[in-house]
Amino acid sequence: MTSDQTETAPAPDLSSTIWSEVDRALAGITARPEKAVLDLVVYIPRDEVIEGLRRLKKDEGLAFDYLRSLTAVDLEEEGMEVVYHLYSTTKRLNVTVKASLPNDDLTIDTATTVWKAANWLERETAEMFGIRFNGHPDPRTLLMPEDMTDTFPLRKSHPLAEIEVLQGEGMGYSEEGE
Amino acid sequence: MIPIENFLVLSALLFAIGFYGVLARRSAILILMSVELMLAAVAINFIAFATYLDADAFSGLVFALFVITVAAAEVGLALGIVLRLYRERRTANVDEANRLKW
Amino acid sequence: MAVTPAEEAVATTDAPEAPTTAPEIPSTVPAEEPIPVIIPGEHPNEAPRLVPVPHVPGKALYKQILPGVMQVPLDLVLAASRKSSLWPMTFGLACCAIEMIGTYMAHYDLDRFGIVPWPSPRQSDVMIVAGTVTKKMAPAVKLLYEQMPNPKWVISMGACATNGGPYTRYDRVLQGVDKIIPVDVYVPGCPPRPEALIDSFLALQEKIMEERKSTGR
Amino acid sequence: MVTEHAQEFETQDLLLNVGPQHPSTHGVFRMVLSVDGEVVRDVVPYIGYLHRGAEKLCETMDYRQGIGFMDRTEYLAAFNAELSYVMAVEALAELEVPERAQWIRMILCELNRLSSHFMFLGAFGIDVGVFATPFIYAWREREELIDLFEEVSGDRMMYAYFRPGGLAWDVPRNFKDRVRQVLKSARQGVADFNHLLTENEIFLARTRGVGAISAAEAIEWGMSGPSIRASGVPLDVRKDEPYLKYDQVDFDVIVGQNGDVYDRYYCRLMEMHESIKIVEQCLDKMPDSGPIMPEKMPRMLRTAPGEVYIRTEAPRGEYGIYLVSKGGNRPYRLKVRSACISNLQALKDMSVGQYVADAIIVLGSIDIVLSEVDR
Amino acid sequence: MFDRLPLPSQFDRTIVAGGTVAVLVAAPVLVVLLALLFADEISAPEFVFFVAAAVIMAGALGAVLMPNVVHAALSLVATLLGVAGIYLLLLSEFIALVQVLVYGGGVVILLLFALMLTNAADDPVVSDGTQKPFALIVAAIMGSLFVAVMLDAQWGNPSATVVPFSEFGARIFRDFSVPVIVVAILLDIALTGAFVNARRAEETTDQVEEAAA
Amino acid sequence: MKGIARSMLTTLSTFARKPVTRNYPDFHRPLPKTDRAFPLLLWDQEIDEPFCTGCHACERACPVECMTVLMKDNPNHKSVGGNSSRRKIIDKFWIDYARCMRCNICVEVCNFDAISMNNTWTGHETSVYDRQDLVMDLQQLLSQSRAGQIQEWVPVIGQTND
Amino acid sequence: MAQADALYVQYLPVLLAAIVGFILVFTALIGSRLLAPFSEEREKATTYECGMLPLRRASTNVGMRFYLYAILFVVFDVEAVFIFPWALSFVGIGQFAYWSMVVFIGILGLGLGYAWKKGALQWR
Amino acid sequence: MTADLFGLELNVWADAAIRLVLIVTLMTVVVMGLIYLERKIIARFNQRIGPQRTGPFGLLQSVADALKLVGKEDLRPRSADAWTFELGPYFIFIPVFLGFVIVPFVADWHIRLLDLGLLYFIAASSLSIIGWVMAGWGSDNRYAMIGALRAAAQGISYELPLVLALVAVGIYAGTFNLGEMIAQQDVVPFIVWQPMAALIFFIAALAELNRTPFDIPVGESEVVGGPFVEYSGIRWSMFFLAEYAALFIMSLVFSAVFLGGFLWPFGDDLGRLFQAALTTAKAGLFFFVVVWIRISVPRLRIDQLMSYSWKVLLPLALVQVLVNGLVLVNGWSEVILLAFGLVGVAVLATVTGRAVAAPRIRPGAARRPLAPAPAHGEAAS
Ligand code: SF4
Ligand code: SF4
Ligand code: SF4
Repeated sequence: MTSDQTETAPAPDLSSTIWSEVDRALAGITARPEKAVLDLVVYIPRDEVIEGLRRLKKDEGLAFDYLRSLTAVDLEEEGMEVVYHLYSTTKRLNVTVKASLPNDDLTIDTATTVWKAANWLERETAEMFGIRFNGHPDPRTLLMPEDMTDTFPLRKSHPLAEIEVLQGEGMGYSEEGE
Repeated sequence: MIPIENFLVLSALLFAIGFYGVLARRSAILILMSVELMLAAVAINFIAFATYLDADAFSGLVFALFVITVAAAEVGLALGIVLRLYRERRTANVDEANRLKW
Repeated sequence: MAVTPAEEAVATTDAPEAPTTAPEIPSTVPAEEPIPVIIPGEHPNEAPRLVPVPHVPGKALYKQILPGVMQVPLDLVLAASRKSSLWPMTFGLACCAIEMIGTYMAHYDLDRFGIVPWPSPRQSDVMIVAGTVTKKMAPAVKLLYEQMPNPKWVISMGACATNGGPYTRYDRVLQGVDKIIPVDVYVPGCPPRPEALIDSFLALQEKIMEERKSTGR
Repeated sequence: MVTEHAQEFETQDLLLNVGPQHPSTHGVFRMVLSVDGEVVRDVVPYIGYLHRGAEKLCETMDYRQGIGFMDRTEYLAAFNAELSYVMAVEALAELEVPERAQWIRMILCELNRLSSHFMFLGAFGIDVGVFATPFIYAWREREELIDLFEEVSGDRMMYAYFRPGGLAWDVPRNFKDRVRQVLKSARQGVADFNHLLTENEIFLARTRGVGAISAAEAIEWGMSGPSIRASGVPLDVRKDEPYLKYDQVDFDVIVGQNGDVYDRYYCRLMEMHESIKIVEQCLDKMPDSGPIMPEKMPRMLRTAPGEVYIRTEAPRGEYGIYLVSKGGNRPYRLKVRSACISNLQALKDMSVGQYVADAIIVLGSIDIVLSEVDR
Repeated sequence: MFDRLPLPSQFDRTIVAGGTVAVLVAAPVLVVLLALLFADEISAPEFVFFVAAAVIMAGALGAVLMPNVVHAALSLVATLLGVAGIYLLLLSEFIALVQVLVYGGGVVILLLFALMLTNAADDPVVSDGTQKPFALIVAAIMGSLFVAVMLDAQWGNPSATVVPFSEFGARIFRDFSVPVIVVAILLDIALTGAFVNARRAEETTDQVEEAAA
Repeated sequence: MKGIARSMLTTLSTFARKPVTRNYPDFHRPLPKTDRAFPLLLWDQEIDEPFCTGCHACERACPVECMTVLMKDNPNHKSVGGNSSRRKIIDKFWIDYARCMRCNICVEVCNFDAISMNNTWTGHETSVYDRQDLVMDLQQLLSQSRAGQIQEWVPVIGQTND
Repeated sequence: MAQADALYVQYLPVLLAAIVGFILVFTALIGSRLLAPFSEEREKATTYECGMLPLRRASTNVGMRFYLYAILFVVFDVEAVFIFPWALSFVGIGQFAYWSMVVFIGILGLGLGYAWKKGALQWR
Repeated sequence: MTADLFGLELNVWADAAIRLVLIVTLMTVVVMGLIYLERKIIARFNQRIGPQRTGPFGLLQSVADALKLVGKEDLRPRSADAWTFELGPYFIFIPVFLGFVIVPFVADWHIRLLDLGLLYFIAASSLSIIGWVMAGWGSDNRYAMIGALRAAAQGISYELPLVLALVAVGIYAGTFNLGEMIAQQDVVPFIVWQPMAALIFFIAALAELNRTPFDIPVGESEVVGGPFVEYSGIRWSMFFLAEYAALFIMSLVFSAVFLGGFLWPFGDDLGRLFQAALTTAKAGLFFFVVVWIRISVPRLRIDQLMSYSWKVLLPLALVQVLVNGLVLVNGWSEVILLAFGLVGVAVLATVTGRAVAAPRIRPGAARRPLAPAPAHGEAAS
């Protein structure tokens, strides 16, 4: 989400969402709602995000007991966003929680204390984006080769490989012809 | 027909070798193996005498049979003890074993 | 072929580590130091992974002691038997492996050609590299190839195994398995049809009959 | 390494390395079992041998090109994978999918679920130790399905048939008859499996009560699909958040009771019946003619800025696509929520304390696809 | 030059050297025996006897001398089979087969399992005791003594007699049924004793591991 | 034992059925017209030249960048007294079959219906001993269509049966 | 001596069979050595570990169970040894031999039952 | 010392040697045939075609495999133990081969019919366990090690039921000489009077041969081929040869002990060829059932396998022995044996069903319809 959109106040269509309950559950935590195409998106500062997630899970009105996915988005100059997709198996509600990280300090607390499911997802996010999850129980590399963990492929700054081309002079307009 | 001395000498040598093993080896399991050698020597003697000297050649065979049987039982039991020794003392060597007090 | 110590280091780093004694995750660079942007394919650690395996054919004793004329029938018999009982190693890497399995199954039935898969490289003659070979997998592929006894052949099945295929732009993917092991037959396609795989086996059989002079394989 | 050796020598357990090349790891999965006299004491899984950066590459491809990569992330149920992707794109581009296209998508997805579950049954039977027969049965039916898919889409595995807005081209004219006849053989195949495995005493002895995981644990681990339904959690996106026309067909969500290997197997078996049921209803409800693409599609599809998380029920569980767009014709960030990686996390909980053979069939029972785990 | 030799293995020096030594040792014996056999100096049974005796001796020496415990156990197998052959030459086929069945099938497996339960199989090379020379002297004295006695004694006029198998069985169960029952009891005792020991051993290991943990 | 007996009866029933094997090298199953083997260039039979004008559209659209297109001025164009209406025409064309992922995109983007997927068996039996042989040049790409051995099917995206 | 020769003639093929079997294997290996290509590659001789370099020398921590089953086997093997002569002769002797064997097997059965009850037949 | 072979007088050594050589050739041919047949049968079971291209109907497939294996490099791992690894094949093959000595093929042709034939057979076959342990330990490979230990444990556990089943029949027949046994079955084969013994023998034979469902020592999906993982080329094919030779012998013994070998129940005095055909047919039946079971049932787990042998088969075999003795010593009629045997078979079947499939917890997956999702603004539609 680019900044200019984030300035806008909660849109009226939030009424159709569960923002009210989420707000109640997150009392005392500075949360900023936003309406994505399907789900409600809640921005929480990264210091409070784990607490917020825990409340969202514990709250019996919402009971977000199911961590669907955990990932990050690399908005180059605006730092990175860690995205949690939550689901409530009992209430069948969805919510998306986001925490923004500044580029100069890519650390956030681990969510494994809230859901075990966050374990491998955080390992993957860590090695793909170079985000440190403080207090992760098992901070080994997951997908990368054990000795090639110093580059972070999913960052925008990570280049692609060169294709070895076996054919042709490359595209263009060949002179010989007529 | 094979002269009986052959068998007797053979069993004597086998017995001696087994005896050497019992004295020289340290690992309890190997000592047990040496004991097996000695028992085999004894059984050979039994059968040799039975077949060649005994008129009805029977009790010798039965004794050999019992020797084999008892040997099997003895091995099983002794190995149980050795394993327990190993599990408790992490060694299967007799001299270390009797150095460590049970 | 002597393995460079670097390679052994690489291969042994795959050994399991107890989570308790796991080292600090190296991907947590303090943001002050710049993110290293490494040109793909030139990662310092991936050089040892990509050391190609030379194929040392080895020579049969009868080649050395028998006169040439007497070798010919032996060559013929051996080549014929080899070509009619090619045992691949059950080794599926990615999507192509599914089509490979399908080729073993009733509708295509590689058993008609005497081709039955064996689980261990020790008993297999052919290695069907069916799928994407990542740089993490490369040492294992090399090791498995080396553990196969001579004569041995390699079929590179699918675009990925041939040159990285759709994923060739990603720098953790090996751009073609022939970078690390000698390949005999290439099957294009993503994935190749089972018929294409059978066709590659037929091609391999022809190749065996042709190259029977050299006991290399 | 050195420290590791030291502690290895202290313990009495035997470290058994399974994979990456092992007949029963379904690809390049690797786990290290520490075995104490045939009993598994610890499991250390290793993945990533098939990490080929599909997400990264999709960020550099336009929406049409991305479809092929989605196929290859879930090569056993490529239709379902495509579905999530194109639904995400449609949600961002506000495309309205014609009804007929939706029915066809449903039919194909359910058929693909059938073929994927057949694959599971075959592999699982092999893991349990029947020699070759389950695989043969599975592929006998799969080939029928694959032939149908090929007539429809043109390829056996990587269909690239769903497009943002609808379908690439129309299905053949005899589509319905073909589907019906395929369903007939599929029913036969399911019955064969039912007779071959379900009541076999040895099979029951091997699978019942093995690798059980409780409902709470399963939710905690974020499992999904049949693997969590076997534990008694009726979690099914098709029911909870009906996406295509699933609210117009009638089907049951199969849930187990014990969450053990047998239940995971049996849930999948029953689910195949449900899928057949769904496809039959779709065939009745689907209009015979009509558009399969909205009128006036742009040559090059562009989406509005925004983000969406689309989840659909793939054979292995919830297959989610998190698509962030900043406008333009290609995703800014595309994240594949893989069901297998979440199911695989629970492997340790399920297999510690079992026998070695049980660890193998527990791995088989959660039916992983490595390219979806590693992407 | 070793790889030129047509040896049935992934030839290497151990195999080649060991095989050559074995052949060099065994060949002359065989040659002499065959010569004697065809010169009718010894009868065929005697020939077999000498071969078996050679096997027994080699195996026994290996069993007591080999540093590798597993190798020692396997050479013990050779000895036991040779002993079975001797029983056969002594016209008691039943005892011979029992020897093979009980020892070859059971006891040796038991020994191998025990070797692998102890760490013997991990570092199989054991060091023998310091009392080797002493043991050697004693064993030599005893062996020579026995041999002397055996050769010195006068064994009347030996004549071989065979007990038919059925009669053998009949005799056992007519005359020796009480010892048989006693054997059964003995076996039971061995069984239970072994179980108790094994159980204790397991418990202790568990305790040890818990203590370690 | 009941279940075991049932399993064995099941297998016995399959023992009775006929084999389903398609005896491949002897018997080629007819392929559906939608089958996608590898892209081929089509030959314009009436004006004796390829359809392709070398417009680079497919080259740009190919997700794996396995095509290389070079165009030239058509020597057969009306302006130079030819009978063709194509001002530009393909000069050199390579497709690396070894990398093609058979996604059909090149066919869809082509405005001239000049390229289509090979849906005959020759498209599938392409095993080679050398990777270089999988790079098809213009002649190889055109030959099959030129000889008319291709049951041509160029899909139109979103077309319906009626 | 007739019996003796008869016995030897009976068992002569056993000896020969052992020799023939040995020769069979040996010639096969020789033939392979002649026909098969050999080459010295270091990695080829590494232990097969599913494509990984071996973690370490194969540790052999046999569970105690294997040993217990071996003990059981030895005991019942001996029992079988006693059944064999009994089997051919008890009819001639009559009830006494039969019942003594019943007692024999019964006692061992007690041992088995004890092991069963103690859970020695249970793996865990 | 002479013996006669097809009537001609020969020196015993020559006689024995000739018979053995005949057996060797027969064995190799039969083993190749068995492998080919098994592949064809399995292919038919799988609705496949099976070997087809090598020679007419793929008849030469086994030959090609054998030649290829001869022409294949055989390796030894660097860390393997030289002597045990090298000698393993001998120790596995020779005991199996020794078994051929006692098997009667046709009425007047065999190597030797020992009086203690069955005891000899068991003793010989029990030796090969040592070979398995040698191969496994010598390979210095975890899979091989585990496989060897499993093989040893399984072998010793299932040897006892095998022995006791044979002993039961021996008691009934009053002899352990296979020839005499067959001679007694001219009218009624023993399987009629000893059905339970036959069943026990069959199951135990399956286990001794490491065939499914008792193939945990060589199970591909767990230990990758078991003790043979490291073996390659001809050395590995020796294991293969031994395996199928053991299958051959086992089927012959079964047909001789329980099915009356070469005898035809109705009418006697048949030609040698017909007898050979009968032996082949009876052994082939055993072989077919083994293959059929192999592709039909899953693999047992090691604890189930062990407890099945010790808790089910062994007691039942002992009971069979005692009952046979009781009937014989009292001179009761054989109908009692038949009745007991049938009851025993029923008991064995039920006990097997329960012993093998004892669920540890309550089984089953229920179909539970679910309430429709709540119409909520959040729910995607
Ligand atoms: S070639 Fe295509 S199908 Fe084969 S592995 Fe690569 S991506 Fe998958
Ligand atoms: S094939 Fe079509 S799209 Fe490609 S260059 Fe030729 S005309 Fe252009
Ligand atoms: S089919 Fe796809 S991958 Fe192949 S050339 Fe055409 S666009 Fe490229």
